[in-house]
Amino acid sequence: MSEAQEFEPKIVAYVCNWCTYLGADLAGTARLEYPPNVRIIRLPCTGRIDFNLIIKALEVGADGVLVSGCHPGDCHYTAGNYHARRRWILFRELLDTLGIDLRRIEFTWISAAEGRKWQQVVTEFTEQMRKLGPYKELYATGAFPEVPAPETATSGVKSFAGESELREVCGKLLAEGTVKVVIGYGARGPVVVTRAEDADRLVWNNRCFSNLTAYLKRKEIKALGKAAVIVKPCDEKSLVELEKEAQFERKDAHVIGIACEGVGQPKCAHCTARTPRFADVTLGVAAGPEPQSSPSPNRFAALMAMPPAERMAFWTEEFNRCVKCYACRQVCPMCYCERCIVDRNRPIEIDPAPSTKGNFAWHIARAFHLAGRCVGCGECSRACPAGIDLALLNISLHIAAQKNFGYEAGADPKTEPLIGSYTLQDTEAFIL
Amino acid sequence: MSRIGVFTCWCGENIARTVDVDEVAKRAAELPGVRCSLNYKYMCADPGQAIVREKIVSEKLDGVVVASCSPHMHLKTFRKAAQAAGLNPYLVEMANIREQCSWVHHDRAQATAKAIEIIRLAVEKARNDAALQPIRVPVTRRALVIGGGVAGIQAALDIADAGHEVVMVEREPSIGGKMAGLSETFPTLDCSQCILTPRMVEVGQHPRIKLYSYSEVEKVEGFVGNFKITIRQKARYVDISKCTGCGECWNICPLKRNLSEFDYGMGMRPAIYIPFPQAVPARPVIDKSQCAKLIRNGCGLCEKKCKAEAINFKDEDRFVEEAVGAVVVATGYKLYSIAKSQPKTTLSGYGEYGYGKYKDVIDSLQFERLVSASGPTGGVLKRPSDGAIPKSVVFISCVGSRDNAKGLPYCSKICCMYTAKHTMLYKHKVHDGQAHVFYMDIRAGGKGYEEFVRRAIEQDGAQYYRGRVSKITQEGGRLVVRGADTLAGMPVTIEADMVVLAAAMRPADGIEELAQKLNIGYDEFGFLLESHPKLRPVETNTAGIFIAGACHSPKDIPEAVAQASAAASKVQVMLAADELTREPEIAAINEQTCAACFTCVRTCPYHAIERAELRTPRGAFIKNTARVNPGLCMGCGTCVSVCPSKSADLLGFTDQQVYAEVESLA
Amino acid sequence: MNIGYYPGCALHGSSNDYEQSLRACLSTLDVQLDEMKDWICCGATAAHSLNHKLSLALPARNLAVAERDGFKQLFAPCPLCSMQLLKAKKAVGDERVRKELSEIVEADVRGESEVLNLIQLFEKIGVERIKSAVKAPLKSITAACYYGCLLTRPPDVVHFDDFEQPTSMETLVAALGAKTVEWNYKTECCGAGMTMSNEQIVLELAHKILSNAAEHGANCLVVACPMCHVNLDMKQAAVERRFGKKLGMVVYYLSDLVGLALGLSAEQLGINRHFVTQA
Amino acid sequence: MSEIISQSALRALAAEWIAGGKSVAGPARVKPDLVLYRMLRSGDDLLLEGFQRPSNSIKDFLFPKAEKLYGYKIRGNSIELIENDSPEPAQVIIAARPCDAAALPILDHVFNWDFHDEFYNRRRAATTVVTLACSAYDENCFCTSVGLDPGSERGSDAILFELGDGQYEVRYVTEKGRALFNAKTEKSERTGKGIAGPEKKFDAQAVRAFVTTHFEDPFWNEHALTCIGCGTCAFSCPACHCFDIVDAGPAAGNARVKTWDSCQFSTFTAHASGHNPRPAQPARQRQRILHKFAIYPEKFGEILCTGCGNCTRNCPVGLGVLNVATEINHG
Repeated sequence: MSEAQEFEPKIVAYVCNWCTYLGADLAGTARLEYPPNVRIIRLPCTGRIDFNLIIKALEVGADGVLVSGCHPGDCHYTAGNYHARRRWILFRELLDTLGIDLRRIEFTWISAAEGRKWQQVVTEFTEQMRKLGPYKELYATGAFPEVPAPETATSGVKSFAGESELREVCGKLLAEGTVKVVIGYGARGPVVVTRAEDADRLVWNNRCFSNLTAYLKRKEIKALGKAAVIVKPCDEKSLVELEKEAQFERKDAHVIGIACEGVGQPKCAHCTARTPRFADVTLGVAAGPEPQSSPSPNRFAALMAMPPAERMAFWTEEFNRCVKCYACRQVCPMCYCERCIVDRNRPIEIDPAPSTKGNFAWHIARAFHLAGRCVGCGECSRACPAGIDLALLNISLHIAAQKNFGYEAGADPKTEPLIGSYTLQDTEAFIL
Repeated sequence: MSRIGVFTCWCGENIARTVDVDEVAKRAAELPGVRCSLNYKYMCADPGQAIVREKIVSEKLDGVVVASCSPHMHLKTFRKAAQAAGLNPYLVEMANIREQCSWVHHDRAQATAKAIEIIRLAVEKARNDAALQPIRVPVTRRALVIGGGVAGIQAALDIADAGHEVVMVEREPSIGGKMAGLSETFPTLDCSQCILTPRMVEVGQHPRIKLYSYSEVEKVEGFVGNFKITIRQKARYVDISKCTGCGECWNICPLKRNLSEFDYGMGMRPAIYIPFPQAVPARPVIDKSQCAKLIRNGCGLCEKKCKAEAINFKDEDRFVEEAVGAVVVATGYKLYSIAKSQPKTTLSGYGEYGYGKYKDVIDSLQFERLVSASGPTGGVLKRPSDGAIPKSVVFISCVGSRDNAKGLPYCSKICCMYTAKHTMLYKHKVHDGQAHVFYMDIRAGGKGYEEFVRRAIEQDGAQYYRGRVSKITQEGGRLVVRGADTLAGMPVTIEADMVVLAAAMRPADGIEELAQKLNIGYDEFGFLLESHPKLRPVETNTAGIFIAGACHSPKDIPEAVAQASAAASKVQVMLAADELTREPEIAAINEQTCAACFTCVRTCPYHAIERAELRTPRGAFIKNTARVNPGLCMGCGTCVSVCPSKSADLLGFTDQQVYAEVESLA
Repeated sequence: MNIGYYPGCALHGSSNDYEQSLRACLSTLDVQLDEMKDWICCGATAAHSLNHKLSLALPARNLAVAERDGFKQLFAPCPLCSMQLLKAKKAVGDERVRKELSEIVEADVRGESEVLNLIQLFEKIGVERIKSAVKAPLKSITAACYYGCLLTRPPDVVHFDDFEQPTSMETLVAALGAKTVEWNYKTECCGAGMTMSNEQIVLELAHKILSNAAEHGANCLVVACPMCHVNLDMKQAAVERRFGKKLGMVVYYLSDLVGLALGLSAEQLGINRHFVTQA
Repeated sequence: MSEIISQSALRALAAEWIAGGKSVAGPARVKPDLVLYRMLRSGDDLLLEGFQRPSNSIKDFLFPKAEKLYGYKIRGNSIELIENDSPEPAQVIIAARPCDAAALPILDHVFNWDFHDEFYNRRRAATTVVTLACSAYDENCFCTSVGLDPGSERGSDAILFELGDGQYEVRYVTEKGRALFNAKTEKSERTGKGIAGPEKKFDAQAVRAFVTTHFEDPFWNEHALTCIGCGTCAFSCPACHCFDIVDAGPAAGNARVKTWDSCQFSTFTAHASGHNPRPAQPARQRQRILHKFAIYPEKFGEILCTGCGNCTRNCPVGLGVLNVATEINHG
């Protein structure tokens, strides 16, 4: 028999207990035969189906993954499927960016009365997987497709307007005791200033890369008392999302916003926020008019123009360089978990070793945890010693959040955060 | 978990025909953690269960996997059996090798191989099961009934008679609801107040019913078994503990010309009043918008006259808290208003019938008052404009109901019946009067209903026209009703002295706000959502909250009372024990690692997760955390998949178990 | 301000008094009517009884011509015309129908110009502005405002006032200092075109309208439609003969009352050309 | 007499090694502004021109970031171990920087002072290191401050000195080095010489004196608070050798894997009880300097740092040994 006949696709199906599982039972009572390749894993609700379960299924060699639950409106728990749908829409866009073959992951609504639909979905899906053959392209290496690298315009140190004013303001704040500590930029990198006379260690120039809001989560800095934090307009957006997630209260910090003339990072080429909007104090003078739209960088378009298998090869190559130093996690203001998902060992959801699978799973988890939360400060890409273009993953989800839900992280303090809310009209073209 | 027993069932030959059960039992024995593996013809039958119980003891099993039918069929059966043998029931899992294997895969080799794989998944899950104890939630063995209509009264009496304390909250000065205002009730034409007032008195005097009249539910906190209800007692300006109900005050009150709400504007009442003679409690209320003393510090005659010194003009709204274990919502209905703009909705009234401009075009409840013996006209039917006795009355059905243009597509179910009743009452009161009824379809499905309508037509001569009324105009002091008679195929014009509109039933005002306070669902018309139309018609999706009467959907008195008793029985089941046990397969949050982002709090469909603080035993603050309320959590697990730090987990479907299952496929 | 003007067949023909009244009244409010060139019949109620597409094509062509000549707004004093134009405007919302009509009328129909009836025109001028311009408040007038059947119907095409109990004319008439009455036949049909083919029906309907108005204390009627004026004014004598009772109900055009309140004389407004000129 | 080799000959030789089945590692330009040591795909892949210190180190090829110790299979109730005794292919590291090669003796000591790490030793024996002396340096280099220089031969088997016109002098340090080039060089009079190297940035002894006596000094809170606790410095450092052992689970073939660990991670010193002796970054930064300039020297007599500057070069927040040590000296 040719290789295709012998190949029996392995299919994992995550189904909700109240609708699709009963639908499958109904197919049984009605004796509706279908191929035996599917392995059903029963969960109380589609809301319980965690995105990493789909990746784990691929890791253990599944050729196809089925995710199915109650039709919108039928959920036994009223809203589990609405939450799931919103996450599936976003997660699918991330998978596509990574070059994962979307034909191998099927999302469907199957009610307890649709035994026939279960039979039909499983039969057709198995047939399609048999035609596609084993998922060889997953983590394939050998090809080295080119995606234009992000350009950084590094030049000599150039001070910006507002530097002296900044030192004055911070010195006064410390002297008067309005704040106990100023988190700012120093000659070689961020500095934490607690004495008024040290205020002149603060600088404001085109090398002030860090997103200083990442320091607000640190216990040892909170212990110093009320802090003033210096934010570029792009970093400031992180405070909006942090406030929505109860990590930061406006009254706990004195936000000093500084108009920015660009720090030469890739994000600066399409910067959409030259002047701060939420700061308590605003210093400096923005250079040039506030640009209107933020065209996604051409390298994202170049990546998405490639066929999925080539994108997969590109990401496998990029992730293979990851050493799991977690700099991308530690610089990110939105990564404030005491114990990160990778530090959990019962169960080991993400392989802690910097192996191909472990790196892929880690970067998927990190990117997806930032869906609708990453404000595009670009620090993860800059901090990565292996030069992985992590910003591309965040841009993919940034566009997905905008395109599907009109949501932009850090734009509006009043809107509900993207994850954890849903609307009845969330688009679902791809769900059968 | 290394001592698991795998019990493969033949299910007669439902499984054995296509799955080689011996091969399965043999291969299952080799699975990691499996201690013993056997197969039997009928595992769910007594002998089968006996084998499981025996093996649990003899092999000291700490986990059981029954490979047979769907967990929806017999998971409970085998968990009970295991419990009987001393094994924690939540260490039992099922491998569905019938509906999802033997019945759908006919190739014996493939079916057998798949059955083994299904069992492997179940064993992996069982190996990572944890012994769980049912959640014990203390129950306050008291119930709250919101609404004092016939449904509320019935529910309160049933619960109180079962020995539980009941708190009843009624918004109006007296209980009785809409039924108290009716004249006679179909199909028996027995006097509404004669059958209702004794039950009202029973409520008033029942030792275990605490009645808060002229009060509203302000706030609802807590969860099933442990609700804390804040009740707003509206300022009555009369101290009901002192007042004896002698009536001196409302007789002396000079301001008699106020429209009576109870009579729907058909009669008048003084500024200090009881809504109707048989009111329970028979204690008056002062309407602060009409009382001269309260408006401009004049009059005050009632205070001087009251020997019991019960009048207190400085009265204010007071708030009271009541702890209850269950809530029955019986807030009843109101009629669709034909006025131009409907309060707080996009519904538009009936311009064709003059938007309520013509005095003699009234709705069905107003007609009930006019024909009621205790009504404003003492039971003599006098039309509102000039008090004349109407010789020709037109009754129009489906006003607002079954009318998409007006926004209420549903049928209000009882109008056909009370319209027939109205024609009978009219005939009995005005022998030479002629009733005309415009209807679309007659809906008389209840016991004795059809016969009742036939009697109204054949014996009492009501003239029924199958057709709608296009317009009512006032010409020469008479109302000209233009309609159609589709059976005769021609238009009909009737000159009538009075027109009665059978307006649609809508839920009482403020139902949305109350539903939001109780966190229960309501449909686009405001009717409360039952948990399941057929299986759980009187429960809602929030544990411990039940519904009865017209607030759920339009219904007549027999149905409302039946539903009230049903809700009461559900409450009695809940309050039977001082503890409520709930399935322990609910969420649990690791409060050390929780990052307190509260995404789970926003996501939980049941508001079962709250913001909390982790403190040392001596109370020192450690960190913020999310905390699951075991009383409210229904175990959907949505919080588990949105939790970035993986601190939330779902007992019974923990990450450890689910990942073990999928990783066993490696 | 000047405004596109679509007279329709009646205004030049049998109801020229209405046009005279309009021109006189509007010019005092310095509103110029620029009549559309090359307008054709709007089809009125007759067209769609013959052929639905015809009843769309006729007004569609008028819309195309108006767009070609740059009329952003089109005042159609006769409700039959305004309803037809609005019906065509709504129909071209469907791309398929728009293409088809454009082929028939051999011009691109986009249906962008705004269509106004007389009351809407006065509202655009501003009820407050008219009120302040009143020189002779109409103290002796107790008017029954008669809308007829097409000014407010069909509701999903014309979107004007409340189609069962309209009140916009009452507001305007009250602003002129006159009194108005609550009566029942505001939106009942006057028989319209039946005036030719079956006069008896018109007499019966007109009788109901006129006597109901009188019964509710009105001493005159106000209309904003040439067809209604014909059936209620010209036929009033026949109604009186048929039902043997004296009515003497003066039937004003709305522009007549506005004109009178602005100080114009009956002759200037053409009121003298009506059949019933005093109570 | 000296031996020289042209750049093209060197590339040809590398290609020959690759064709010969050796795994050849060397610096390559991965992205416009990123140079890393990696397995070379061809001779041309080898980056020789200009000076850009790779931001990783050659430790990747001797003490890899993830090394499978052994696998296991679960059979019924028993577990079967699968040894990882796959033979190590011969390996050549070409054009390594002296500060990289100088770290190898340090790793040799660590992996053999009481427990002989056979995996490491096997790989080390199969490896030949050819160093390229530096002809330039950047602001982060400080090999001279820790007793090394751009031409240091320490740890390498052979060393190349740039002669400027695309020619390199080859000096053999060990027999293995000589055998590698097996007469692919030409005789010549010309000899290259390492440049002087950057002036001393700090006094290592003074740093050692400070850290051993200022354990509780506010200096650490002052200057190390901005450390974000990532593993970049440890993982890009040629000398850092801490490792963790993790179970990779069934999806990765049930392997027990040795991976790099960093003293900057909170999990590095977290106790099962939840207590953490070094709860915050200042303590962890202090520990890194203490280990490199005091604890390791006290035990092995040499500084645990070769001055490559990678920790400061890669640190997202501008710390690293160079900046902290200079701060200690001038503070």
